[in-house]
Amino acid sequence: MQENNIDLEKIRAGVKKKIEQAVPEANINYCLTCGLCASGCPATGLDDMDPRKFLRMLVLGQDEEILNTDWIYACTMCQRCRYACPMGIDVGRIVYEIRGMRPREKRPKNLQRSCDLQRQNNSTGIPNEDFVWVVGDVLEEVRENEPEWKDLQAPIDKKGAKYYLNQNAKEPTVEPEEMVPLWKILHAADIDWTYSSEWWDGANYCLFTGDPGDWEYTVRKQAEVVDSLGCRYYINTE
Amino acid sequence: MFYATLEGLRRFNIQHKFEFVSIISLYAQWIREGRLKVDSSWNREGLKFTVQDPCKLVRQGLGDVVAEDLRFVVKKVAGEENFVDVWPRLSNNYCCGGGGGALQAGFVENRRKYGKLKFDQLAATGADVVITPCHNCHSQVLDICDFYGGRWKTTHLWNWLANALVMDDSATGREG
Amino acid sequence: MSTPKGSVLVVGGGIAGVQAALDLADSGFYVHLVEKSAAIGGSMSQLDKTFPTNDCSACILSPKLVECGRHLNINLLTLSEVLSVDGEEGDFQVRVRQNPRYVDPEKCIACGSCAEKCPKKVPNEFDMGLGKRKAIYLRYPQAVPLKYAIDPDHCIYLKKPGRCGFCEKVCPADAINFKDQPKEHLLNVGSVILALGFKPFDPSGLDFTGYGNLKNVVTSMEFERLLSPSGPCQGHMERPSDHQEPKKIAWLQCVGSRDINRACHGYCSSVCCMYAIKQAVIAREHSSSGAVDATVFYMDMRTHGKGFEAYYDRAREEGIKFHRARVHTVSPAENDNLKVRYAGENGDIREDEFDLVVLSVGLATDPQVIKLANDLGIELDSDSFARTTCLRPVETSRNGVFVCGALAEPKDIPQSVMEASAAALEAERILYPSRWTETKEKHFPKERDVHAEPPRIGVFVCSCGINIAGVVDVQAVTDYAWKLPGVVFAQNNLFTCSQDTINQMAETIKRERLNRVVVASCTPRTHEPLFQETLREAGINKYLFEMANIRDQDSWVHQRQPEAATEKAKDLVRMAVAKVRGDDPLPYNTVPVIKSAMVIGSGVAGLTAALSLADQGFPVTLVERKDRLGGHAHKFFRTWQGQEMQPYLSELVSMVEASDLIDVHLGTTVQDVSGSVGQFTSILTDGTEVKHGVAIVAVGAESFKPREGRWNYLYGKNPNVHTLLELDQRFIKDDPGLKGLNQAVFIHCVGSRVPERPYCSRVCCTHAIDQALHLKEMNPDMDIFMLYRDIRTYGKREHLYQEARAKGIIFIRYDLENLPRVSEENGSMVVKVRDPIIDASVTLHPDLLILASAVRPRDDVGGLSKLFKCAMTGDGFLLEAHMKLRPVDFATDGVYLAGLCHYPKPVEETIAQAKAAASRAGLVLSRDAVPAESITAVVNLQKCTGCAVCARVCAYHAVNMDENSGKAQVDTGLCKGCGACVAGCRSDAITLKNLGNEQIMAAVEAAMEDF
Amino acid sequence: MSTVNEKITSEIREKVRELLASGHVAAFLGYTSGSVPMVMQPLIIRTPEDADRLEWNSFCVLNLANYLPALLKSFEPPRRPGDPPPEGPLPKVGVLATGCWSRNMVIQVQENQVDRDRVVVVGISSRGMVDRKKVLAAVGHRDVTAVYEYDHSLKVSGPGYEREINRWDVVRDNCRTCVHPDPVIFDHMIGDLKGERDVADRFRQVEDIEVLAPEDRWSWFSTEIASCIRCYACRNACPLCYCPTCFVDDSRPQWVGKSIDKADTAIFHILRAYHCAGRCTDCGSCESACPMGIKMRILTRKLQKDVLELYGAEAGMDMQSPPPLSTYKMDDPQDFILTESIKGEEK
Amino acid sequence: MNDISKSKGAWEPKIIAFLCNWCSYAGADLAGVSRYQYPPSIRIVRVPCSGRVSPNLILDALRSGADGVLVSGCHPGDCHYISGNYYARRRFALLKRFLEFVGVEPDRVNFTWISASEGEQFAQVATEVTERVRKLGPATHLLKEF
Repeated sequence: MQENNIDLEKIRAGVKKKIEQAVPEANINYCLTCGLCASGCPATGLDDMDPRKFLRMLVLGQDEEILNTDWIYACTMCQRCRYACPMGIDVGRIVYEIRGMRPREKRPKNLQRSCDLQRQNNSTGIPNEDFVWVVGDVLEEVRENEPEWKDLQAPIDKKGAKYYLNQNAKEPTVEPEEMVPLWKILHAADIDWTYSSEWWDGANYCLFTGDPGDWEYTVRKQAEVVDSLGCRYYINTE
Repeated sequence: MFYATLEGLRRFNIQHKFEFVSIISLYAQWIREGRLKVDSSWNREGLKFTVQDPCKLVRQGLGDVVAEDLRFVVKKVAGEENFVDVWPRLSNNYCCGGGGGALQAGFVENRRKYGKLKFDQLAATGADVVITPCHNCHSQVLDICDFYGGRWKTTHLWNWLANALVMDDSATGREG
Repeated sequence: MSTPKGSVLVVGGGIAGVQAALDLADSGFYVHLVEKSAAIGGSMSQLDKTFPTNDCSACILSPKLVECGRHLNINLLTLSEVLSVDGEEGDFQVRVRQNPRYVDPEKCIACGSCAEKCPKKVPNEFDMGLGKRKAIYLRYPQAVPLKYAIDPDHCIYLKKPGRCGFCEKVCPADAINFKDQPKEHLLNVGSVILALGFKPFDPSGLDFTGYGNLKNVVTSMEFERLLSPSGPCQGHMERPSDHQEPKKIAWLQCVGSRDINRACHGYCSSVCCMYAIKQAVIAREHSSSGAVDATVFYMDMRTHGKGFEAYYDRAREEGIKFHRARVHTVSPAENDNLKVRYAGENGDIREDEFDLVVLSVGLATDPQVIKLANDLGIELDSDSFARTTCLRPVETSRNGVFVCGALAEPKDIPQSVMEASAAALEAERILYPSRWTETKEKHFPKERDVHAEPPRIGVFVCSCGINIAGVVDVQAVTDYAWKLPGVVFAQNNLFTCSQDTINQMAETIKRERLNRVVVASCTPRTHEPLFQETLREAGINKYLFEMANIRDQDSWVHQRQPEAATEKAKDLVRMAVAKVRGDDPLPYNTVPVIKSAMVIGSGVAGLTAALSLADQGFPVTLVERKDRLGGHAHKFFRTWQGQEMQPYLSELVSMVEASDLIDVHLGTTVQDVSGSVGQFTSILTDGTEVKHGVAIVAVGAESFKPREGRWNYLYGKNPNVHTLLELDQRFIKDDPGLKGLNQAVFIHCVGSRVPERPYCSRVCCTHAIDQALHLKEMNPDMDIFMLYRDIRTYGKREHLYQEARAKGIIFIRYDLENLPRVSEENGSMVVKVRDPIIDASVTLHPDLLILASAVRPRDDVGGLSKLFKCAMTGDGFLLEAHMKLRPVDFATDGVYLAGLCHYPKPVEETIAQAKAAASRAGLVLSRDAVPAESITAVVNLQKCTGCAVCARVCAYHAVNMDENSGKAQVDTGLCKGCGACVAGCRSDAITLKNLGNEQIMAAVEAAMEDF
Repeated sequence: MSTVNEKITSEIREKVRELLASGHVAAFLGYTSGSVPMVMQPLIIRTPEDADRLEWNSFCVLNLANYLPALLKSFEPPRRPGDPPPEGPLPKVGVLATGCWSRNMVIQVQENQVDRDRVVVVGISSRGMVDRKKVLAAVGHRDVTAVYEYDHSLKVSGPGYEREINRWDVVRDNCRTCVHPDPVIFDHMIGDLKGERDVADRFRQVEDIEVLAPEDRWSWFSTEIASCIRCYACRNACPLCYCPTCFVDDSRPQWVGKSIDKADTAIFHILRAYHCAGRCTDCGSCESACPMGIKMRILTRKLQKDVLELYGAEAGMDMQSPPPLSTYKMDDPQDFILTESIKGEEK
Repeated sequence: MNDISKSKGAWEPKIIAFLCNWCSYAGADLAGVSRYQYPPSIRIVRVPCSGRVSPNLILDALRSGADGVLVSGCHPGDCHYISGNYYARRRFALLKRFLEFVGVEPDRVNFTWISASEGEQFAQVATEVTERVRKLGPATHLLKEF
């Protein structure tokens, strides 16, 4: 193994400071290097990194390595480390911030693309009209083929519905029939619900690119839609 | 992803009038209230079920309560005796490895290595069916099952729930 | 203030409360001891063994509890709680509610028939719920008072009168009283001492530990019970799932401690590292094969107390594994085993499987105690411990109310005992004018004259739970004892020291008209006084007694040879019987007390001790080797809580100087000491002869100066390399040279925990971190690196460590194989150290290098220890009488110790220990006379030739030649009973009472008879 | 020309006569010849006239210190226990003392058996006393009817023979190896002080046994004491043995049995010798007194050697030095301590 | 009894140990507390101080049938009675040499210093002395034939 020598005339730790400014409760300094996170993290060992090492490098100002490691994409920001960390250090959050520090062009392409699409509407990029059409089409098919479900509903933009339901874009895009069981359940429970024809996607990849602006924008849009429909509950399906 | 909206609303202080809820909580609530009637008698073969606790919903979302709701629903649907739990579980469960954009980010080898823990954990249950109430989890669990040679079926909850529904007239509005 | 009350309320019957009660009751105050459970003993009574001596906890505690239970001046109020405390210092009105026991303690003989018949089984809280007890129960076998109690929450009769009631039917003593009612006591006391202890942290909320879900995950307190002979598996160490003996056990440290996330306890619980090691050591002993594989998972190993590091070293040598890793999750494995995944320091993931996982749970304050503290107006800190300060370590926020033990901070037993004595001292300081005003006196029955009687010997053979009976066939030994000449009674007991057995023994002595008693049990060193008092209570002289040590020197050392151990036990009993046959009744001698003290050393410890005694009206001679008072404290900047030392020290010094009762001798040391407790005569180097009743040794310690060798690190070579105290001196002077620094490096453990000085210096981690924080305050932009081996900021000091990290001070761990390297390059210092986490060499460029060097014992301690006949540890510190329960006493009566000459300790502990020493000294000074040796030399004038060998060899000048007869005579007041004269006498003309040649020979011959 | 001993005898008589005549002493303890050749008897005289009965020669083998305490006591009024000591000065007695006897007197003073102020010591530097048994051996154990002593030889005669023997050849072993012939305390000196004798191999006899294997030493010891009849003549002749109840006679406790059990006999000899440790001056009385010819002196000699080696002390050399077993030094040798020797080995 | 035990193949030595109360006896207790195991051949007689042990007692032990004797006190300087062990040291030094002189095997009679904190050392000493005596076989020289 190559001898790694760190010369600390003065610790800059710019990345750490930046995170601390953005997230005062990040508590990076609190790390006791106890290794709990490393032992509980499935990403430990990937790219020769683990959460503790990652924090340690931040603390010792190894900014270049931190900014360049792809381990930030091995970490799923699942926060299992934070769950049991005695100091409650949120590596997921720190990773989020560092993902955000990457220039867009250097972020994983597909991930960034999912977010970019999301910003426009939904993560798969299918047009809203297509979504509306697919729902109607599938519903019709069920009503026709399954007599016992002839009254099945899949309302869209139904103002005043009690429940708003979002929809992961995967189904309308690649396996539309997978939407049906849920409609049936809602129907069986006699639920007054609706989809929206805009910002209907249940997933949100902007959480993963590290860009708060994108994330905020997409959530805000969702919220506006739900409130404009006047629904009392926003059901997330996952 | 539950957390994306939940945390997004919170972190960016987005004003809203609705209440943000999980479909899993509602399933459990509706079953408890009798709005949904389910019957596990379909599972004569005794298919064993286990679950994946989605991080975004459980640990980062509503916590053990929703994870227990998930189990409640699965037990109702598949039969109490046909449920095998995992360890670690609930809020302490492992991430499947598909989250955080991992499925999109493209580091496939890392993603699968990451998922090995999840695979081992699920395989250890001997379950025939793994319920993944999240799309990311679903894709990842499906992939690692395939990649590492698992024998279970990876599915969403709704299929089984819909399948186990006991329909009566009042609930479905169905005729005769 | 008008004359204060002469009584004190002690709340809490654990070891701290018991110690405080005993100190007070023995020095002239009446004590009300309030305990909420049915018996005193507290957490210590639940422990199996105690570190670092591996003493059986119940065994060492039991005599104190019994003493407390029998003390004439302690009013024991069990099942009681304090409702309110009104009034003020010197005159408090206390309301206490005593809940009904439903068993008349006057009548209960603790025969156990009631519990045997009681149909209601409930989880036994004493066993942490692992075992069951009945609704009528004894808290534990050696409970004091040894009286049954009915648990009203579970008693069938009390829930529904008319049903059950079996206990009432079977009780032979008619002791059951279902109509028992709560009583309210109104007490008028001068002071209140809170010793409410702790509650073990409940890890149920920490799902990742598996506790509550995985059967074989237990807490450390549960494990104590699993180890304990009085526990749910009679000490056979079974794991819960299948009652099999675990072969592979893991301990997870810091569960509920040093965790601000899930446990919300940022503090360190201080004791868990040691108890985990102890449990690992004991588990190996307990196992039938002796081959328990034990692993401890820890963050920092905190073995910071006296003898702790050596204990840790030994545990490692014995093969106990230590992994520096906190474990995220405990997972189930086959056969209810447990899987533990952990990360090596370099990030390597390893997995291991265990039969049992023990969670080393921390100490926390019981919510009920929090409520009580609020009710009483006692301030608690953010961790819910009683708020005290370093300079007033046992004082609460309310005047006249003191605190000791774990209520103020998590701490170990000796520290709790010290504080208990210190709290007693504070009460005595207020109440001393009323000493002996509310106390009663003990009267023993007149002793039967047994001179003319042939020996009627009773032999009591103890099982000590399974401590003895697990190896020795105690029944065979008892049967054998019956056959020995002179023996008219023999009996086997489960715990001979339990109060019921003691009472029964007294009855047996009377009934059988025994005139000699032998107890075959543990060691006379701890239990002889207890049994001897029983003889007195039964109306015979206490010296008609012998013990056969069939535990410490038999069952415990021949664990795998039960037959040989049984034969040895018989031999030991036979020897004791042979010896006791020759025992005569002896007089109870006393020595008058000179009511003044000598305090040696005038550091904080000495000054505090001197003032504490002078405040109670006792004159003190204060001897200081240097030409000014104050000792090392002059060099000390501030406590870890931030109180500055210099103003405090000046205040202490001026109080001492102003005191009429303190006679200060500067530039003086003690040259010679003669006499003994009550009657010391010391010669000082200034020629003064001092007569004093007690002495307190508080001569401090030294800071190790790493001038040479391995730990030098440019010390003495570069002007910017300092020890901690040297940096403190710069702080005191507010040295402007400390401003504008760029980088500082601290190296911990310089000369501590190394082969030549294997102990931990206890204070340096906290001190260094506090200094780093101070530097950081002065220079916010400065980089500070702490190069450490284990951070040992025990107790609340952990917050300081956290604060330091929060402020960006960087901690890098090193070990002895990878020492930091310090060099000078172009006139500036360069420090290289390896960071084990990223496995990289880190190069630092400090302009200040601070060496947290060891606290080392002073070289002249040896001389002093010889003057006072005190022992020393291998490390060169003074050795107290008992590491656990007599932390400020020397084995030599009337001599006490305090401060750093005992072991390195921070100022708050020094102050507490000095006060404790003063309290212990008060036990002697408050009396006109103290008991003296009864086993003294006696001269046979017919045989004496007057040759005076005896007088020549007597170290106490107790033997001299009678001018008239020319023969030897013994001053029994001076004689200590050592027997040097006896061995020196060729004519067999001087002998020791009850230790004559004939008796020893009888024992020797008995040993050989049937070997 | 008279012999040295004749000169000494006449000087003794003169000095003693003077002491008694002046009333300086009430009695004098010396020697006179008995009816058997080579056996001198201690003699107490009380009048100046009896001075001429005193004699001095090479056969004064019994240590006069042994008789001194009783003689002193005989001048004290009878006392019961608890009675105060007699008032006023008590009579003094005079005594002859060679090197070893005087050293025994020092010990007697240290051990409160003799009041130095009541004793007038007339010192004689010893030339070494003759061992009767050696003389007998030299003449082949024939009857001896007369012995005439010259300065350096003895003329031994008996029925049908007369033989001259070199005196030094038959001097007792203890005297041959004695380095302190001069009295260490005296009030009057007969003849001159001779100074310390230079003796090579002082402890040769002891060393010869020390080099044997343990079993050979035991064999030597058990053989040597095998003939012991437990008559205690050795003990009775010893000025150090003055206990009212000797351990051999004690029944509570019974240290040794009264019979001639070999273990008991061994323990008797071991303890008797041990009781003399640090006190024995090697006066040879014990051996001289033994009717069975047991060489028990070598036992005390061994102890003497060890006390000297270990503690640099010799018994009774100095009134001020405490007896070696009643004192200690911090750094006394302790190689024999097992824990120390183990430590030593580790190093 | 002795003859029987000696005739057996598994002869076990019997050793009398005179231990001072303050150090060595406490050390022996500590051995127990620490569960250091040693052979069951030692019978401990508690005496106040090693200075209490006279040569008579040691001889008596041998006379009574002990195969070995151990006397143990506080380390020099640690005597609870100031100087008892110093006197004892002189007495024992002479006695040991003397007994060896008359043919008692050197390992029969042993002296040690063991402090109250030396539990392990006590067990070692007990083991060591037992082994040494075992090698010598039964003691007969000073054994009283009753």
